[in-house]
Amino acid sequence: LSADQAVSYRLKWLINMSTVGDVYAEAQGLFASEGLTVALKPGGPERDAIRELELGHADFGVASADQVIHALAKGSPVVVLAQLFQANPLQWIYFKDRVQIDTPADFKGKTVGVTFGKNDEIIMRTLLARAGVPESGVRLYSVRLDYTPFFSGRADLWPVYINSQGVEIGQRLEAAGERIAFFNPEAHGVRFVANSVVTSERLKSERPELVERFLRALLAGWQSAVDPANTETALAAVRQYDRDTTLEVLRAQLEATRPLIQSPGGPAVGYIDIAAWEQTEAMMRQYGQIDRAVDVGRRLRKP
Amino acid sequence: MLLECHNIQFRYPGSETLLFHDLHLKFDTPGFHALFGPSGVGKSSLAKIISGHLVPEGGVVRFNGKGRPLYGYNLERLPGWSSVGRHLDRVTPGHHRALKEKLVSAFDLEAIMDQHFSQLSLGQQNRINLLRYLVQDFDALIMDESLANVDEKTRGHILLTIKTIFPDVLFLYISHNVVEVATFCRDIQVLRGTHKSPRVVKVQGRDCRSGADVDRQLLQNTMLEIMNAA
Amino acid sequence: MLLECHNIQFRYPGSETLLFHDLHLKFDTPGFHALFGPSGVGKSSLAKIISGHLVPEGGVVRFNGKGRPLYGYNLERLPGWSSVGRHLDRVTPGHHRALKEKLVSAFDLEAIMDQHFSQLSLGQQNRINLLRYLVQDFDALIMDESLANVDEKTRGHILLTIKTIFPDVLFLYISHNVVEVATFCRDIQVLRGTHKSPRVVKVQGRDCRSGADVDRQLLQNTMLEIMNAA
Amino acid sequence: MLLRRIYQFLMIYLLGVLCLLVIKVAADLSDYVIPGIDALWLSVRDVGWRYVVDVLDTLRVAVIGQVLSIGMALFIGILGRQATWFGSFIKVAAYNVQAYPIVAIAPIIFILLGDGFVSRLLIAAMICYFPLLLSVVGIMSQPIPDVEHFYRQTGRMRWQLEVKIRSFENLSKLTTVIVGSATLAMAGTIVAEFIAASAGIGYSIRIALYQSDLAKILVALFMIGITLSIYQGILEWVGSAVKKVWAR
Amino acid sequence: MLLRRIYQFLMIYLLGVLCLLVIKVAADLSDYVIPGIDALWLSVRDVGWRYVVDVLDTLRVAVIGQVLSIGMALFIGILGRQATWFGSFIKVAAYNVQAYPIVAIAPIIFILLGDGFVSRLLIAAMICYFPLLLSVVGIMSQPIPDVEHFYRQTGRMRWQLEVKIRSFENLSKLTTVIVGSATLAMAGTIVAEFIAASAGIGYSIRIALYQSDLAKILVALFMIGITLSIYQGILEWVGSAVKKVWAR
Ligand SMILES: Nc1ncnc2c1ncn2[C@@H]1O[C@H](COP(=O)(O)OP(=O)(O)OP(=O)(O)O)[C@@H](O)[C@H]1O
Ligand SMILES: Nc1ncnc2c1ncn2[C@@H]1O[C@H](COP(=O)(O)OP(=O)(O)OP(=O)(O)O)[C@@H](O)[C@H]1O
Ligand SMILES: [Mg+2]
Ligand SMILES: [Mg+2]
Repeated sequence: LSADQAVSYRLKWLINMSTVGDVYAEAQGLFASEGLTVALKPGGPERDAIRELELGHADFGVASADQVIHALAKGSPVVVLAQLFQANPLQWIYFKDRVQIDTPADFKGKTVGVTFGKNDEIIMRTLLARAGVPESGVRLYSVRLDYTPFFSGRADLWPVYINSQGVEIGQRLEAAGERIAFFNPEAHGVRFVANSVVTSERLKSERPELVERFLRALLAGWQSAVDPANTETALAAVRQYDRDTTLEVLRAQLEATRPLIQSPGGPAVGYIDIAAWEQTEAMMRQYGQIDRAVDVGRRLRKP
Repeated sequence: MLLECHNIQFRYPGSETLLFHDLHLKFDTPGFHALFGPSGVGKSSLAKIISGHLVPEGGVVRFNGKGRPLYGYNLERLPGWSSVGRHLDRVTPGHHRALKEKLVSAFDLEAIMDQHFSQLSLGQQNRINLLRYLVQDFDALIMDESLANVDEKTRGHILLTIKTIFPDVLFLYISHNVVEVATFCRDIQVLRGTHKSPRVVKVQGRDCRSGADVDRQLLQNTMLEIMNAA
Repeated sequence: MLLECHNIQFRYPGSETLLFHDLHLKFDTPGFHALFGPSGVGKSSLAKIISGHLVPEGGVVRFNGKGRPLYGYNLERLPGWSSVGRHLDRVTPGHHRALKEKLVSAFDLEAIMDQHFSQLSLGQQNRINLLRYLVQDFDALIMDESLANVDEKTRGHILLTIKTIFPDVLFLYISHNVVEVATFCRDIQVLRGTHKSPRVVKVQGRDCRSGADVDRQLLQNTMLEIMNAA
Repeated sequence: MLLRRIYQFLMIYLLGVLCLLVIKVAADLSDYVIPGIDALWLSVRDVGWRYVVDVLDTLRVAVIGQVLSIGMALFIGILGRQATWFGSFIKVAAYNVQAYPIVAIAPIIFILLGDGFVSRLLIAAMICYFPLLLSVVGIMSQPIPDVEHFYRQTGRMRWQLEVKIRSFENLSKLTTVIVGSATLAMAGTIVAEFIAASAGIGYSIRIALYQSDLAKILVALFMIGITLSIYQGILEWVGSAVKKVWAR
Repeated sequence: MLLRRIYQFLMIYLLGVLCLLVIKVAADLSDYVIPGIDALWLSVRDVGWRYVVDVLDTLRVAVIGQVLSIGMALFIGILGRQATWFGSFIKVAAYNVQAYPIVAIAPIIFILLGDGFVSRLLIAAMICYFPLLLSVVGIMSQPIPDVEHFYRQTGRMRWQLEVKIRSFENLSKLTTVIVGSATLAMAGTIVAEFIAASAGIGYSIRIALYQSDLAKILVALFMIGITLSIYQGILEWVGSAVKKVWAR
């Protein structure tokens, strides 16, 4: 085998429990055993893996489905290699003592936090449309970085990532004696794909073996990371970067992450759910996020 | 004794040598007196000490009047946002309205009352600046080259007017014009170079009250006395 | 003809009346000349027109020398970041080094060369400011009250020095000291009030080259002539 | 003057876009990374008019914010101009507030003031006031002895007069800073909208950012720039008018 | 001076926290809206030391950023000081860049410059330079005729001399502004860290916000404030030393 191949991998967000498989693969030398040296680059609010792929700043990246579809609509040569989250971690948190939400119809008359322009807006609008709640039936509240409107009751529901913020804030609220619950859109048939691994079309066609090696190592990492047997190793790997979260919270976060990656009896880690992608595209199309069909199915890696 | 500098020690910060060393000086009566001496000898510095703008290392200034002597100098400026006439009105106490009018005309300033300070000639600036001090309630005023840029005729007229109107006030007039100082001032304290002793010599001026009463010969003598002292 | 003001029309922006109306004036020879007149009559304004700092509405200024006449005035300041000595060195062209030394000593400024400008007395500031003009290459210099705050003795000495060193340069001396102007200047252009006609009267000065050659009687006459003109 | 400002802005903007286009063509990038002319044009047609309305909305808040922050700067600058304990206290307070990234104190502001118009205005003003404050403190703490001497001696010096004298002597500096601070009022309002609002161009930019739509952002930048040029041109004109009235 | 700055900061900080606590008690808010004393103390123990390291890291970048932005401000201020076409062009450009919310141009900066140290530094400097620029333009465009007259007449006026004269005459204003701009350098760096999600206290604040942990934010604000007070104290001291050397 020749010397290690260097590749760079741009994550979508800062390293936390949502990147457990990525750091696991790195920490356990899975990349190395495929002959790869991977530069793991944390993402951030102003980072965009797809742009970096095109500019040649990164070889692989993580992007959400809406980013991928936006990029495709603008002609970006991006391809999807694997779908990391089988279930979208985005859910809405609420105080059980203040509101009672069982079905989307219960949103009627409520104030719901959404990030305008982001996928939670689309998901919420789809939910409402399907439940027959008119636009005027709910008040959409523009979400910002802090939770004050939710805490102070100005908004009844607030979007959170169930496996990271959801755990953390949930714990804090429970410690304060509040009873909380989460509303999960997927339970009501709205499936909007979340994080996926992407690369450029060129790399995929020119260096297929490199792509295969990378993907093999990465998925192996994720597979092991969510295996309860490796809990301590996985926690250690994340903790190395995420020093702001206590071990106890991390443990709970890992617990919450597992089912999003692989459900018992569900498909293999990294499985690309074509139907979900197509639904995602359809939703985005419907709400004017893209102005033409991109036929996203063609950009997904064939198993 | 009206004003006395007693044992004044002074040096500028950072300077090694004393500018004044045990300086004694006094003015016993009100009237129009002078502080005279070559450039750089310390007239302005002494004036600032008397008026309290500089604090001596040692010694005291005693003044038998209310507050401190006022100190006016020729580089002062009036604010620019309204005409000099309006500024003058602002700073004239009610009971000095008539005085102000009188002085404006004596100083030949009627024509420029509507102008702003920056639009005045140097001599006009000098005069308006001096004038606003004269309409205050004051017991002593130091005029540091306050009329340096005014022509001689106007200046003479101004000095005579001041002497007539304010017979009971102490003026310390700083000027480089020997003739003028000799003619109009009563006590002339001549400051001399740091190395000379005594540091101050007092010369009796002619203290003229009108243009008429100048005795040429006596004036000549006084001027000589001043020149010799300096 | 060396310097001529021809038909000058001038008014300050915003002012209604003309300050100069068809003003004629000329200096035929180099030497030490004067611009004289009561305060506010327009001496500084005319100087600024001659030196090109103010532009007249009509008329021309003709100057038979290189560039424009330099214009120095008594309120100028030297920058504060180094001593006046170093500033002087900076602005003295190499070939005028010796001249500079000579002038510093004639102006009695050796002692303050290490001080900063703001630490000087007024008269010292006047002198250093004038001095830096004199070490330039110039054909004409207007001295607008440049020595107003210097004592008479030093001033007389300075004027004589200048006259000796620069016999071929045109000086326009603006001062309120009649004796001095009458004594040292050659052509004295007396500017008179706006309403008077003619606006300018020329008086022949004594143009003394040393303290010795003053004829008391002639001087007296010249002074009278000037006073009558003004 | 105003016209010059506008065409100079157009030049700069075109230059910037051109530069991006050159990179796009040189590196053969898709519309997603750098939008092409046609994508830009589409965005203009799409959102151009809406953005105009948004920018005007933002401008309205910015103008109020600027007035507020001029007030704040003068107030604090005047209080803080002296080298006294209290002066330094005020300055330390004012400087510290500024050092905190607005996003970090935004939650506190929202807790304290609710999240209505007031909070947004305050955020805008807080971003805008600081440069003004610095200049005001600088100007207000430097005495003008030749003018002030008389008033001090005759016991006539009040703080109002002192402020008036120092403002007048530094009038051109003050106008420069006030005109320039319009920029910051605008930027401040946009940031406030970005953090918290659901209206204004800042809000529109946030949505465009979430959608990774650089074309819309470029359109927004254009609208902001042109509006600001006009606003500053007007301020400058007002400034010189004030100067004329006050100085004559 | 330095000590005074520090205890004045402490007073202000305590006042702020006290104010929050009063609201907490008065409105009976729970710990997740406004943390109590104990929660604060826990956070201090938890992250206190790490935040100190973070703040120092930020300070390091801020110092470089400030130097850079002083340079930028002087450069642009000097170019833009004249009322010429070019001067106004430079000013329009500089002002416009400022008007754009940094978050909107951050993506463009990252595209053009990559996401290294340079981008972050540039963002920090861009936030910091503007107030400096305003003051510099104001100061540089106001002539000092009594000093400049001689040099103009004798043909000795170079732009360097002009700049030197005007800086010197406005030295105290300039130091005020430079000392004050340290605040902005710090704020700028924090914002850069915030949006570029790199290291430093800005990054920590972002995470705390993400976790909705006000206690940590309060700790971070404390660290920022105290560091800044010290830094500004030092700058002020340097400033007065420079003044002494230059003026004597
Ligand atoms: N701020 C200062 N620092 C140091 N030395 C100073 C300062 N001000 C004045 N001096 C020096 O003190 C001496 C006296 O100055 P002062 O201004 O009192 O003189 P003066 O008699 O008023 O002279 P003039 O007639 O020229 O105004 C001078 O030699 C001057 O150089
Ligand atoms: N900037 C200006 N705007 C309007 N009027 C002015 C301006 N400058 C000077 N003047 C007026 O022009 C006239 C002449 O002024 P100038 O300064 O030339 O007089 P001067 O002869 O030099 O007087 P002095 O001996 O007092 O210096 C004065 O009446 C003055 O009020
Ligand atoms: Mg003096
Ligand atoms: Mg004059």
